[in-house]
Amino acid sequence: MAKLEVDEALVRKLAQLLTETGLTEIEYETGEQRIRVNRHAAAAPVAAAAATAPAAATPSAASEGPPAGAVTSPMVGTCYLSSEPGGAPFVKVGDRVSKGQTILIIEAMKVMNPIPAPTAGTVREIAVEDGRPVEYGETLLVIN
Amino acid sequence: MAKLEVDEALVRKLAQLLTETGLTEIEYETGEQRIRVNRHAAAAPVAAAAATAPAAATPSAASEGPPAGAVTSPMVGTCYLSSEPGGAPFVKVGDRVSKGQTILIIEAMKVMNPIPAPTAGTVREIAVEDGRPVEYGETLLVIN
Amino acid sequence: MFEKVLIANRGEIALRIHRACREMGIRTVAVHSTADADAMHVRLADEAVCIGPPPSRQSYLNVPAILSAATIAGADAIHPGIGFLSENAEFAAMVEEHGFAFIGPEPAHIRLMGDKVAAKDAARSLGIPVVPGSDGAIADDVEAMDLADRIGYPVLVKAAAGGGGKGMKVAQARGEMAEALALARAEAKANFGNDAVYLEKYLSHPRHIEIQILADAHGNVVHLGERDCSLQRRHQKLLEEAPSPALNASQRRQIGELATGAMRRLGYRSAGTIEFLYQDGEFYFIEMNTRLQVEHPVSEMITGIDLVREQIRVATGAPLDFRQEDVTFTGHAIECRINAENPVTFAPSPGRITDYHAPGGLGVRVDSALYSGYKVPPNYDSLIAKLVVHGNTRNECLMRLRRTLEEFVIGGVETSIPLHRRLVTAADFINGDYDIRWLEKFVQPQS
Amino acid sequence: MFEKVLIANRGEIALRIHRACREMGIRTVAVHSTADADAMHVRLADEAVCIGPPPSRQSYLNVPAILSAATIAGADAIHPGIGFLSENAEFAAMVEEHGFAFIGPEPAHIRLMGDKVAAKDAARSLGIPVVPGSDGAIADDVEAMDLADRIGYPVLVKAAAGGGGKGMKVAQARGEMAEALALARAEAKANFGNDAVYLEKYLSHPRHIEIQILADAHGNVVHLGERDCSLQRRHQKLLEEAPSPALNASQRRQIGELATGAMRRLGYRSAGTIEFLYQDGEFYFIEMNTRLQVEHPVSEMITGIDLVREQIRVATGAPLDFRQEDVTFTGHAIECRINAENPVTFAPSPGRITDYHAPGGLGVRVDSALYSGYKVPPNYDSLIAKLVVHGNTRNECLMRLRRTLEEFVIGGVETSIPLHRRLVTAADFINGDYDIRWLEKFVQPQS
Repeated sequence: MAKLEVDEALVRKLAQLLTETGLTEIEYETGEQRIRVNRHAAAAPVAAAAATAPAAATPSAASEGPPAGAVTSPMVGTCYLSSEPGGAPFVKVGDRVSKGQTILIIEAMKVMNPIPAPTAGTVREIAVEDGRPVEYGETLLVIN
Repeated sequence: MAKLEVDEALVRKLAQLLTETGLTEIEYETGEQRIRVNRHAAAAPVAAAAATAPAAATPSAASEGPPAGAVTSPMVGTCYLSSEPGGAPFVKVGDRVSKGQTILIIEAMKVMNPIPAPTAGTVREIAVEDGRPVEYGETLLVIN
Repeated sequence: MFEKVLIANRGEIALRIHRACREMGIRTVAVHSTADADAMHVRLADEAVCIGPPPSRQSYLNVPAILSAATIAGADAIHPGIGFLSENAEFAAMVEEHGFAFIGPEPAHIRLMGDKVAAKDAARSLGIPVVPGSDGAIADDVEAMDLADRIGYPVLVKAAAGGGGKGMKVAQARGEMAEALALARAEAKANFGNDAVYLEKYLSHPRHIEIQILADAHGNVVHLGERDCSLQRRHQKLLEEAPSPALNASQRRQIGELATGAMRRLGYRSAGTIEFLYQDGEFYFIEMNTRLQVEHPVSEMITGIDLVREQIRVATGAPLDFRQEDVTFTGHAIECRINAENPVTFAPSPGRITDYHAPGGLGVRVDSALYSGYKVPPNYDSLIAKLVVHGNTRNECLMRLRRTLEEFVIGGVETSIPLHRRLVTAADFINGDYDIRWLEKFVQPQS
Repeated sequence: MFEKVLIANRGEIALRIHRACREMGIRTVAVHSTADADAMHVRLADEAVCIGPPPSRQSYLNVPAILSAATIAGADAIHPGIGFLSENAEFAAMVEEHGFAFIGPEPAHIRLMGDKVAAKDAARSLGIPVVPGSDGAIADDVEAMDLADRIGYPVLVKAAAGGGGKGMKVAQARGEMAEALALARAEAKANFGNDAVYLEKYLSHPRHIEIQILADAHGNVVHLGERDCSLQRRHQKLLEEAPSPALNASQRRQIGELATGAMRRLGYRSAGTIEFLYQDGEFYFIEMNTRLQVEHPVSEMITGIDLVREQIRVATGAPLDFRQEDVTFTGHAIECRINAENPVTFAPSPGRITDYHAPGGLGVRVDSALYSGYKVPPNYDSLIAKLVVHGNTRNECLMRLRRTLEEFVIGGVETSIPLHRRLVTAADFINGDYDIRWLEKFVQPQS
């Protein structure tokens, strides 16, 4: 296996966040990377960054609800923000969208699935990047 | 191994005691018998009356302190309330005792060890029976 | 060797597969429903992908989602585990079409053994004994009686269109045949509108004995002996042991050679299990499972062979690195399936695990994805732990099993542990004297 | 067979003995200090007797209290475990005088091996090789050089009254002898007021290899092969493995036969371990432990023999029911000693266990008396768990060990798990290339 590289600055930043917010744990996962910092038990087990042993009764981020107005992914796949590579994005932050308007595309098993806006509103945030994989239930963007 | 006989009435009685007193656990041990009732976890494991599996964070009775004025056994052995079989007991409930007066005898390794009263006072309770084994730390009698 | 394996399953078997991968230096991808975001295999895997909501159809049975997850994670191979898509020939084919290795048999063999009639025909043509009987509906009483004489009494008259025990009659001797045929036909007519019946040898007290097969893509086939899975309730196995208390070494070798010969002729690859009914020294084919079985650990415990590792190895195209003569059988192993259910009513009992403490020590193996604080979701199978115990003799194994059942603590949900504690003190079980109907009687509430 | 055994110990080894008893149908009596009222073996035992306050001297070393407890509980036999009274010949003798069986060797053999000088003499007379050297103080330089020529360089000049490394000098060749002798004599004089020195062969890179012995009261002696316990820090073993990466089958048989022959001549009974330094193909006796060892599970894992069960059986007077040729060695086993201590500073870390989750699966054994909510008392040894892993090969065993160390969760106290995780990825360890000094360097803080 490849040599593990640890982003020290990121660890320090999250450690400070724990202090500032009074949280006991922060877990963060993107693509193949996952980091979990915890100030709960003195000897919290961390075998490797990617192989975190189960800690009792600490629900991961995935089990918490998405923010209000979030549009979540209805499937696993690859997310595209425009209809062709390099093309104009379907929506940008600040755009007004109408209900049913295509806001992005998710490719799954070589099929392009247009994702419609569930409600009319203003795009407050785009939570995904073009060409990046998305999981089921992952927040794609926020409209309100 | 001998067949296990469960005293159902005793179990019911302890169960009721739990309810009345608001306790979560009662453990009771005399000689070779031990019973533990627990209303903490829904599925508290009881393999056999005498082989209670460890339940998380439920301290047994042994780790709680003895009552005020209790004289506890300084050794393991067999307890005798009189100096000879059938003889008059050293003390009875209600007796006044003076400090240093022998209150009972504990036989350990064929040696008779007189146990003196640690303080002067009145015998409120005799917690052991003549000829019965006692553990270290077990309450022998209560003086105040 | 594979770099990265996607585990298309959940629970203890997903953890089992993860463990085998880790021990081979293979990275793992867990896929999970939203209900399993906190599952142990998800936490331990190198990567995790949420593939859908709790219902299995939308997650663990969702083929496009699983294949998309494999694509975006860049997996080389997919292990289907047990249940879910593990015996779905179309899934296996799609996995291969999408360029992933399927850790299991060829789709054609999954398909063949998934069709009960075709499987029985295949078994017969491969030389595996099946329950003797009429090949189809019988024409008349004379044909029926002649056939019954040949296969031997007792025989079972069964409605051809039947099911659920309706239109089924046993004839103990020739004299009972006319009545059995008449009654079965009448019930068949009344229940299914069709009075066609067929004959089968009736097994009054069979055991369920199955042979573990392991085969590579180069024609090498070995067996790891048998498992006795007769302790069943409503066709759900509760406790399995190996070797069977009913077989001796020569019977073991005989049925093992028969099974490996048949699989060699079939060209089978990967792990598989041939299930038999066994009575009075004879084996009768029931079905073949073209996947890992829940009870595979008992075979691992007596042979020292890691079945999941071997599944993965042969899926890479590697040949088995041992032959039948290298497989040795040591001691005795028993597995208890511990379910989250009431041990008397068998009502499911999902919920949060308040205490979890597995037994340890010599000869003890626990396969479980539970941990203190884990919430057993209500959406899936109730199997939460497998307690597997090994001993040098069956008696040592039984004593160890009793000891470990005393030590096992699972709080917060009801479990089958109390039933297992009762079972291991039952004289018939201790004597190995049980058949496939024994447990149903044992679990019946005492009146 | 005994009806009831008193376990005169605590912690994981008390639980280990309890388990063996339960599996033999023997009732158990736990004795414990007030600090251990909630210990797992106390909770699981058939009976428990509190024998004193936390200090060991007043409880686990309190002979009258333990014998009184055995009397009032009506025990047949006492198992002393490891440490505490297990190598106290007077205790063993008193146990027998009071009419209980002592589950261990004869008191005379405990006494003999407890005296380091007598033990070395006994070993020599039993034909066990010892480190060659002068039998006592050497008279002059000429005698010293003649002797050094005979035993071979390098040699160690040691203060006869010495200790703690003072008055110790190594001479690599004859030319260095005069200076080494002079310096050692001067240091000896300065430190101990006595300039007598003696000579010993110097071992620059020895391994610690020990042979597990099992003997009955009828002259039957077998060995269960060796354990390599070279990974030590301040004479505390951290990880043990069997077989040793340094021995081959013929060396194993040779030292095994030598050890069993010696024990047969001695008339030894019960389990015992002969410890050697091993270098360049030669074994040198260090000492014999007349008791069970912490690392006994690795021998159990490769032989399938339950050492505690056998100790109990031979204590009843039963003969061993297997011979040397019945002992087979299968695969490889490694034990990690998990201590409640800081993995860098080695400062003890007692306290309440907030989370406890032991790894499971194939080939994994955990011997631990921990549970969630248990409080590790500050009064005793810091060993809290033993992770023992078996694999068909050393490499498989190492991969499994790495996997299980990832899964092991002990929260609330600091443990040596992070050190073990680091150790299993160290190239020297993976290659089996280590001696008794290797670990000291490995654990030194990187500068």
